[in-house]
Amino acid sequence: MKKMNIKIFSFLSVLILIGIWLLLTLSGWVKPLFLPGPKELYEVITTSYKDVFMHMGYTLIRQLGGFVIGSLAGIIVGLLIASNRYIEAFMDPIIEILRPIPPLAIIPLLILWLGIGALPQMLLVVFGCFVIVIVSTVEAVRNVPRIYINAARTLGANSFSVYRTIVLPAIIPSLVGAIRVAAGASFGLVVAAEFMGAQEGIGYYMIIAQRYLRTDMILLSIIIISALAWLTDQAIRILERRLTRWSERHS
Amino acid sequence: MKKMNIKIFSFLSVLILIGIWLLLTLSGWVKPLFLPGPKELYEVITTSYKDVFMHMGYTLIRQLGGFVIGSLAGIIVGLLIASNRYIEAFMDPIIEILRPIPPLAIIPLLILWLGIGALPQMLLVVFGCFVIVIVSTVEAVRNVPRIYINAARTLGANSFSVYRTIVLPAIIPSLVGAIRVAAGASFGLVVAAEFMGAQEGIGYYMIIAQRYLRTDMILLSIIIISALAWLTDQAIRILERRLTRWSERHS
Amino acid sequence: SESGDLTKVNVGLMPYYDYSPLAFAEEKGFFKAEGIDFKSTMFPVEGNVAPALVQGSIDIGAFSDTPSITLASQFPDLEMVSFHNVFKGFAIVGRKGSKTYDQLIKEGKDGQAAAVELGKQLKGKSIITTSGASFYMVIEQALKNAGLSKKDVKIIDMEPDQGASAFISGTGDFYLGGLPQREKLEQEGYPAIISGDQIGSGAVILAGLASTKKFVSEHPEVIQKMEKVWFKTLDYMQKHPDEAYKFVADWSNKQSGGKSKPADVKKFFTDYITFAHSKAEAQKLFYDPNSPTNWKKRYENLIQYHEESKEIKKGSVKLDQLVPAEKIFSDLK
Amino acid sequence: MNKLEIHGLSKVFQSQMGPVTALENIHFDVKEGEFISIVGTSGCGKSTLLNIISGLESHTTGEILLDQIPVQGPGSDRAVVFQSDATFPWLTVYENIEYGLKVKKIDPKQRKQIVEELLSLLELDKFSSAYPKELSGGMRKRIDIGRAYAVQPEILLMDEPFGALDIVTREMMQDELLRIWSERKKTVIFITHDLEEAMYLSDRIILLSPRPGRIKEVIPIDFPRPRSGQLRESQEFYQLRNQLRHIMGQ
Amino acid sequence: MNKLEIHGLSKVFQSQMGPVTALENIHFDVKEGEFISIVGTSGCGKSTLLNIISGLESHTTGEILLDQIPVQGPGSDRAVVFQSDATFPWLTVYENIEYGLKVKKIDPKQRKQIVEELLSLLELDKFSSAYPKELSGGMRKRIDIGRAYAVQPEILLMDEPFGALDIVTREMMQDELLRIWSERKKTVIFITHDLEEAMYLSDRIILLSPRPGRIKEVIPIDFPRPRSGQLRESQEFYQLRNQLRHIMGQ
Ligand SMILES: Nc1ncnc2c1ncn2[C@@H]1O[C@H](COP(=O)(O)OP(=O)(O)OP(=O)(O)O)[C@@H](O)[C@H]1O
Ligand SMILES: Nc1ncnc2c1ncn2[C@@H]1O[C@H](COP(=O)(O)OP(=O)(O)OP(=O)(O)O)[C@@H](O)[C@H]1O
Ligand SMILES: O=C([O-])O
Ligand SMILES: [Mg+2]
Ligand SMILES: [Mg+2]
Repeated sequence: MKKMNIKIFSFLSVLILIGIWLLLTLSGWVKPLFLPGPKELYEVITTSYKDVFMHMGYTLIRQLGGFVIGSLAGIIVGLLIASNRYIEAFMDPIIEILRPIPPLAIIPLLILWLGIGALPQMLLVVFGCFVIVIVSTVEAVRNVPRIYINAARTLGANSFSVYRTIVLPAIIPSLVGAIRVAAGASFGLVVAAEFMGAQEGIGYYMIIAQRYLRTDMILLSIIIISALAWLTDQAIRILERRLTRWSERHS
Repeated sequence: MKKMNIKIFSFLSVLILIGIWLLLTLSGWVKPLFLPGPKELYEVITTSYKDVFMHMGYTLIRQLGGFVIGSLAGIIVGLLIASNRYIEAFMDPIIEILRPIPPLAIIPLLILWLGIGALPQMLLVVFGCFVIVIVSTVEAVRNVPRIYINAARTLGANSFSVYRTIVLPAIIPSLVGAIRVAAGASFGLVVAAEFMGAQEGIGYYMIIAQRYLRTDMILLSIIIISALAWLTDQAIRILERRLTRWSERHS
Repeated sequence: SESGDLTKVNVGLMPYYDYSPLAFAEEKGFFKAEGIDFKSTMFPVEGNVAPALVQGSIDIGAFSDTPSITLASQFPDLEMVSFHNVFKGFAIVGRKGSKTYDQLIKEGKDGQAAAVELGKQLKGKSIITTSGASFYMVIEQALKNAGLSKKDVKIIDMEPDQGASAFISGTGDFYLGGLPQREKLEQEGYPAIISGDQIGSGAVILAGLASTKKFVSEHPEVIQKMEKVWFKTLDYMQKHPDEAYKFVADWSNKQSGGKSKPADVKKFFTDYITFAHSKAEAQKLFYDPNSPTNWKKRYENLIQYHEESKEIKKGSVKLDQLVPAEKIFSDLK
Repeated sequence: MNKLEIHGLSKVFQSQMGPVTALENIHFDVKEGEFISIVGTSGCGKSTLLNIISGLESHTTGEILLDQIPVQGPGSDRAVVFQSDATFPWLTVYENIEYGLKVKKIDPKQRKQIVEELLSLLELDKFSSAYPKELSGGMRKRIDIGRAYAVQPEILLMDEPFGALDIVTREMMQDELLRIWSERKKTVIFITHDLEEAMYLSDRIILLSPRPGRIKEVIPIDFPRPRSGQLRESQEFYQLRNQLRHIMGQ
Repeated sequence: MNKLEIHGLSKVFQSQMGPVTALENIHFDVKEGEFISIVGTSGCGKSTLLNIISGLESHTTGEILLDQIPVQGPGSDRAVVFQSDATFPWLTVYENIEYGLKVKKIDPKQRKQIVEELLSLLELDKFSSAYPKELSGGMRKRIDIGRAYAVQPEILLMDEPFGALDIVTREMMQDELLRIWSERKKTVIFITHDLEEAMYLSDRIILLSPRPGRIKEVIPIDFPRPRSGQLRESQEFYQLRNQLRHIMGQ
C-alpha cells in the first residue's frame, strides 16, 4: 500500500512535467522553435525513427564500452593509488594534471593525434569516466573502517588479500554514487566524442540538429539520451541492491 | 624523513612528464603543430600573457560561482530528497530526466531561451555541478550509520536537527569525493559555457585557438585550466582536512 | 531602446575580415554620427549567432545566404536586410602534390576546362566538409561542373575546426571549410586546389546582415542608417587603404591571437572578397538581374537545392519574406 | 501509576532467511519511578524490546502505552544508551554530552554546568576536547551514558551500558546511577547480562527466554534502599544470585 | 621457553591535545602455552598493549620479541578478537568464520568441517547464512570469536571478548575456551574487566594502573587445572576476588 503511494508520487511528477510541456506548447505561449510541442515531436519521430534507432545503436556501443572500461580502470588505478603512499605520491600529480582537462579542449588535439576513428571517441568517454571514478575510489578506500582491515591482517591476509576481500566489498556502497555519476557523465561524453568526426550516433545527429537549429531534433535527442541514461541508472541500482544486500541502508 | 621521500616521488613524476614532453618536442620527433614545444609555449605566453590573464579572471569567476552555487544546491536538494520517501519519489524522475542531459546538447537551447549573457553560462556550470553532487549526497545520506540517527532522535532531535547535526557532519567525508569531482567538472563546464557567446574567458580563447588550429594556444589553455583546477582541488583538500579532523582516516 | 539621443543596436559579428568594416566604422565614430550606439558581440562559433538573434540577445547579426535559408525554415521572422559582399575565398584543399587550378592554367588549360578536370578528380574520393555551412555549396558546384553528384564522392561531415585537424592527421582526400582553416592548411603545405570564384558563380557566397521582423518594423531607420554607415566606411577604407589594412590586421590579431600583417589583409581584400563599396556597386553586384551574383537567382537556386535534398520542407521558406534587402536598398536616400 | 504498559506485544523481523519472531506476547507494566532490569541470553530480544519502547523500532502486534498514550516514535523523554558504540565521532567529548541539551535549546550557562558536572562524574574532564577516536572503548561508553543523563529523560533506557567498563568504574557508575535515580525518581529500564548488577540496581528483574523472546519470569528485588557496596558482599545477595543463575541456565 | 618477551615498552600517542603516554616501561614475559589476563581500569592502555603485540600498532620505545624475533606487523599466528564489533558486514556468519581459512588457502573440505564445528560450538548454526546486521550484539561478538579460533593461532589475543555475552553463554564460552586451550596448549592473552573471569581462566593476571599505563602488580593464579564451575563457587575463589578488587580500587 505504502509502496503504491510512493509510485504514485513518481508518476505524478512525470505527469506534471509532461503537463507543463503540453500547456506551454499547445497553448501557443511558446513557439515550436523555442520548445517543440507534441505535434512537432510526433512528426520528427515518424519521419526519422529509423535513422534515430541506427544512431542510438552506435552511441550506445561507444558509451557502454567507454563507461565500463573507464570505470573499471578508475577503480583499479584508484585501489592501486590508495594502497601505497609512494604510488600515490607518484600518480597523484599525473592524475591531478589530467583530471581537470576539459574533454572539449582536447578534441582538436585528440583528432590531430589519433584521427577520427572509433578509438579517440571511445577514449574520450574512457578518460572522462576514469577521472570521475578514480577520485571517488581513493576517497572510498580512505573511508573504509580501519577495524576491518586490522581484523583481516591479524587473520593472515596480506595486502593483496586485504584489498580483494575487505576493501573491495567495503567500498561498494560508496562507489555506487561515483559509478552513477560516471554513467550519467558518459552520455554527455559520448555526445562530445561524436563531435569528433563521427558519421553516426546521437551526437552526430545533434550537431546536424544544432546546425539547422532543429529544436525538434534536439529535443528528440535529449529524450533519447535521457531515456538511455535512465535505463542505465536503473540497471546500476538493481546491481547495487544485489551487491549491497548486507548493508544497513536497505533495512 | 619519510614525508620528504614521498614528496620526492611526486616531484619525480612531474619531472618525468616534463622530460617526455621536452624529449618529444626538442628532438623534433613531434612537430609543433601536433605538440608545441617549450619555444612555442614561451612565445605564446610572452605575446599574450595579458590577454590570457584577463580571460582567466572571467573564467574563474564563472567557474567559482557556478561550482559553489551548483554544489550547494546539490547538497541541499540531495538532503531534501534523502529526507523523505515521498519527496524522493517526486524528485527522482525529474533529476533522472535532467541528470544525463549533455551540457553540450543544450547550449543552443539555452541560448534560445536565455540569450548569451552571464546567466546561461553560469547556469550550465551550476547545472553540471548540481547533478554530480546531488546523486552523491543522496548516496552519502543513505550510508550514514543508523545508530547515529537513532541516538540523536532519542535525544530529542527532530528531523531538521538530525539533518543539521548528524547527517550533515557524517556525510562530509563521503561528500569530499563528489565535491572534488564537481570541481574538476566545473572547469570543463565553464569552457563549454563560454562557447555560448562569451566575449572573454579561457573557453572563448580556446574556441579561437581551435578555429585557427593554434595548438600553442590550446596547450596554454589546457595548462591554465589544469593549474586552476589543481589549485581548487588543493583548497578543497585543505578544507577537508579541517572539516574531518575527527575522522579515522587521518590517523 | 534609446540612450540619450542614440539608438542602441547590438550587432553579432564573427572575427573574420569580412565583418571588419563594421568594427572600423565604430572606431571612426561613423555609427555615432548616424545616431547609433553600436555594440558588437563577437561569436567565434557561427552556430550561436542564429539562436542569439532568435532569442533577442542581438538585434542584427552577420549572416550569409545558405545559413539564412536553413534558419528561415525554422524561424519565419528572420529577415536578410542587406548584402555587403561576395565571398569567393572558400577553397577545396588537397593533399600535398595534388594538381591545382593554377597549375592547369599554367599548362595552358582555360578556366572552364580546368574547373571540370579538377571536379572529376573528386570522383570516388572522400571529402571532409560541413553540411549546412556557408561554404557547403562549393562542393556541390564543383561536382556539378564535372557532371558528378554527391553519390560519386564520400562526404565526411564534421565541424570545420575539427575537420581541419582530422585532415592533418590523415583523414580524407580533400578538405573544404572556412577561411581560417584554409589558411592554416596552406601554411602547413596543403595546396588549395581550386577556390570559389574559380569554380563558378554557384560557389561564391553572398553575405550581409540579418535581423528579425520585429526589429525591422520597430526600427526601420536603424537598418537604413546601418547601410549608410557601411557605404561611408567602405568609401573611407578605399581612400585610406593603409590605415584600413592596418586597423583590420590589428583588430583580427586581437580577436584571434594571430599575426596578420596589413599585407595579408590587402591580399584578402583583393583576392577573396568583393565588397560593395558604394550603392552603385551594390546595385551591380546584388540587384542587377543580369549579375551572376544576383541575390534572387542565388536564393531561388539555394531554396530549390535545400528542398530537393529535404533539408528544408517544401514551401517553408518564402523568399519575399526572408529577403526585404532589395526593398530596403531601393528606399535608401 | 503506570508509566509504561505493554500488552501482548510481538515483533517479527523479515530477514534474508524468512520471518524471525524476536518477541512474542510480551506483557508487563512499569510504574513511575521504578527501576526495571531485563536479563536473558544473547539474542533473546532484549535490545529489540528496548528499541520498541524507545520508539525507534515498530512492533508487529500488541500495544505499548506511555502515560496511557501509544508510543509514536522516539523522543528525549526516553533517552537511550545503546549497546553498540554510538558516540558522534565528529563531536568532541564535551560536545557529545552537550548534544541533547543544545537540541533542546537549554541556555548556554545551564548547559555548561550540566556538562561539566557529568564530565567530572564520568572522569572525562581531562578529555573534554578530545575526539572519540582518541579514546578507549570504555571511555566512549561513558560519553554515551553522559549524553543520555544530560537530557534528564522521564524514562532512561540502557542497553548493557556498563558492559565495557572495568569493575571499579562499573561499581562506581552503578552507585552514581542509583544516586541520580533516587534523587530524580525517574523510571529506568536497564538491560544487562550481569545478574549481580541487575540485582543491585533493580526493583524488579524481567527474565526473557529466547527464540521466540518470551517473559520467563519476573523477579521482585526487595533489598532495602538506599543500597551500598555491603549489599554485594551479603549472604542473601549471594544466594539470590545463584538462584537466578540456575533459573537462567534451565 | 618464552613465547613473548616485552622489554621497557612504552607508547606515546600524538593527539589533538598534545602527547598522551598510554604505556610506560612495560616489562613482562609470556611462556609458551601460558594463559595471561590483563586487567585494569578503563583507558589504562590494555587495548593499546594488545594492539602492539598484534603488530597493528607501533611502539615508541622498548622491545617486543616473539620467539626471540622482533614483532614486524600482524599475522595469523596472533589472531585478535577486538573490543569493538569487527565482523565483516558484507559476509554471512558462515563466511565470516571461514574468512581466515580461505585466506590461508585451507582446502574446502577441511574448511567446512572447522567452520561447522565452530558454528555449533557458538550456537550460531541456525544463522549461518544471515548477515551480521540481522544479528544481536552478542551474536556478532561470537562471530568474531569463531573467526579468531578458526585460524588456530599460536597466540590468541582477546580484548574483552565475552563482555557482550549473557552470563550463561559467557560461562559456557569460558569453559569452551579453556577446553580448546588445554587441548592445543596455545598461548592466550586475554583482556577483561571481569575479575572472576580473569581468575577462572588465567595462569597469571597482569594488573595495569592508569595514566600512564604501568604494570602495578602481577598475580599468579594457582588454582589447579582442569578448572570447573565449582571453582567459581569456592571460598578461596571468593576471597581472592575480593582481594583483587581491593588492589584495583587503591
Ligand atoms: N589514537 C589515539 N590517539 C590518542 N590517544 C589515544 C589513541 N588511542 C588510545 N589513546 C589513549 O590511550 C589510552 C589507553 O587507551 P586504550 O584503548 O588502550 O585503553 P583500555 O585500557 O583498552 O581501556 P578500555 O578498558 O576502556 O577499553 C587512553 O588514555 C586513550 O585516550
Ligand atoms: N534487523 C533484523 N533483521 C532480522 N532479524 C533481526 C534483526 N534484528 C534482530 N534480529 C533477531 O532478533 C533476535 C533478537 O535480537 P536482539 O538484538 O533483540 O537480541 P538481544 O537480546 O539484545 O541479544 P544480545 O544480548 O546479544 O544483545 C535475534 O534472534 C536476532 O537475530
Ligand atoms: O566566412 C569565413 O571567412 O569562413
Ligand atoms: Mg542486545
Ligand atoms: Mg580497550
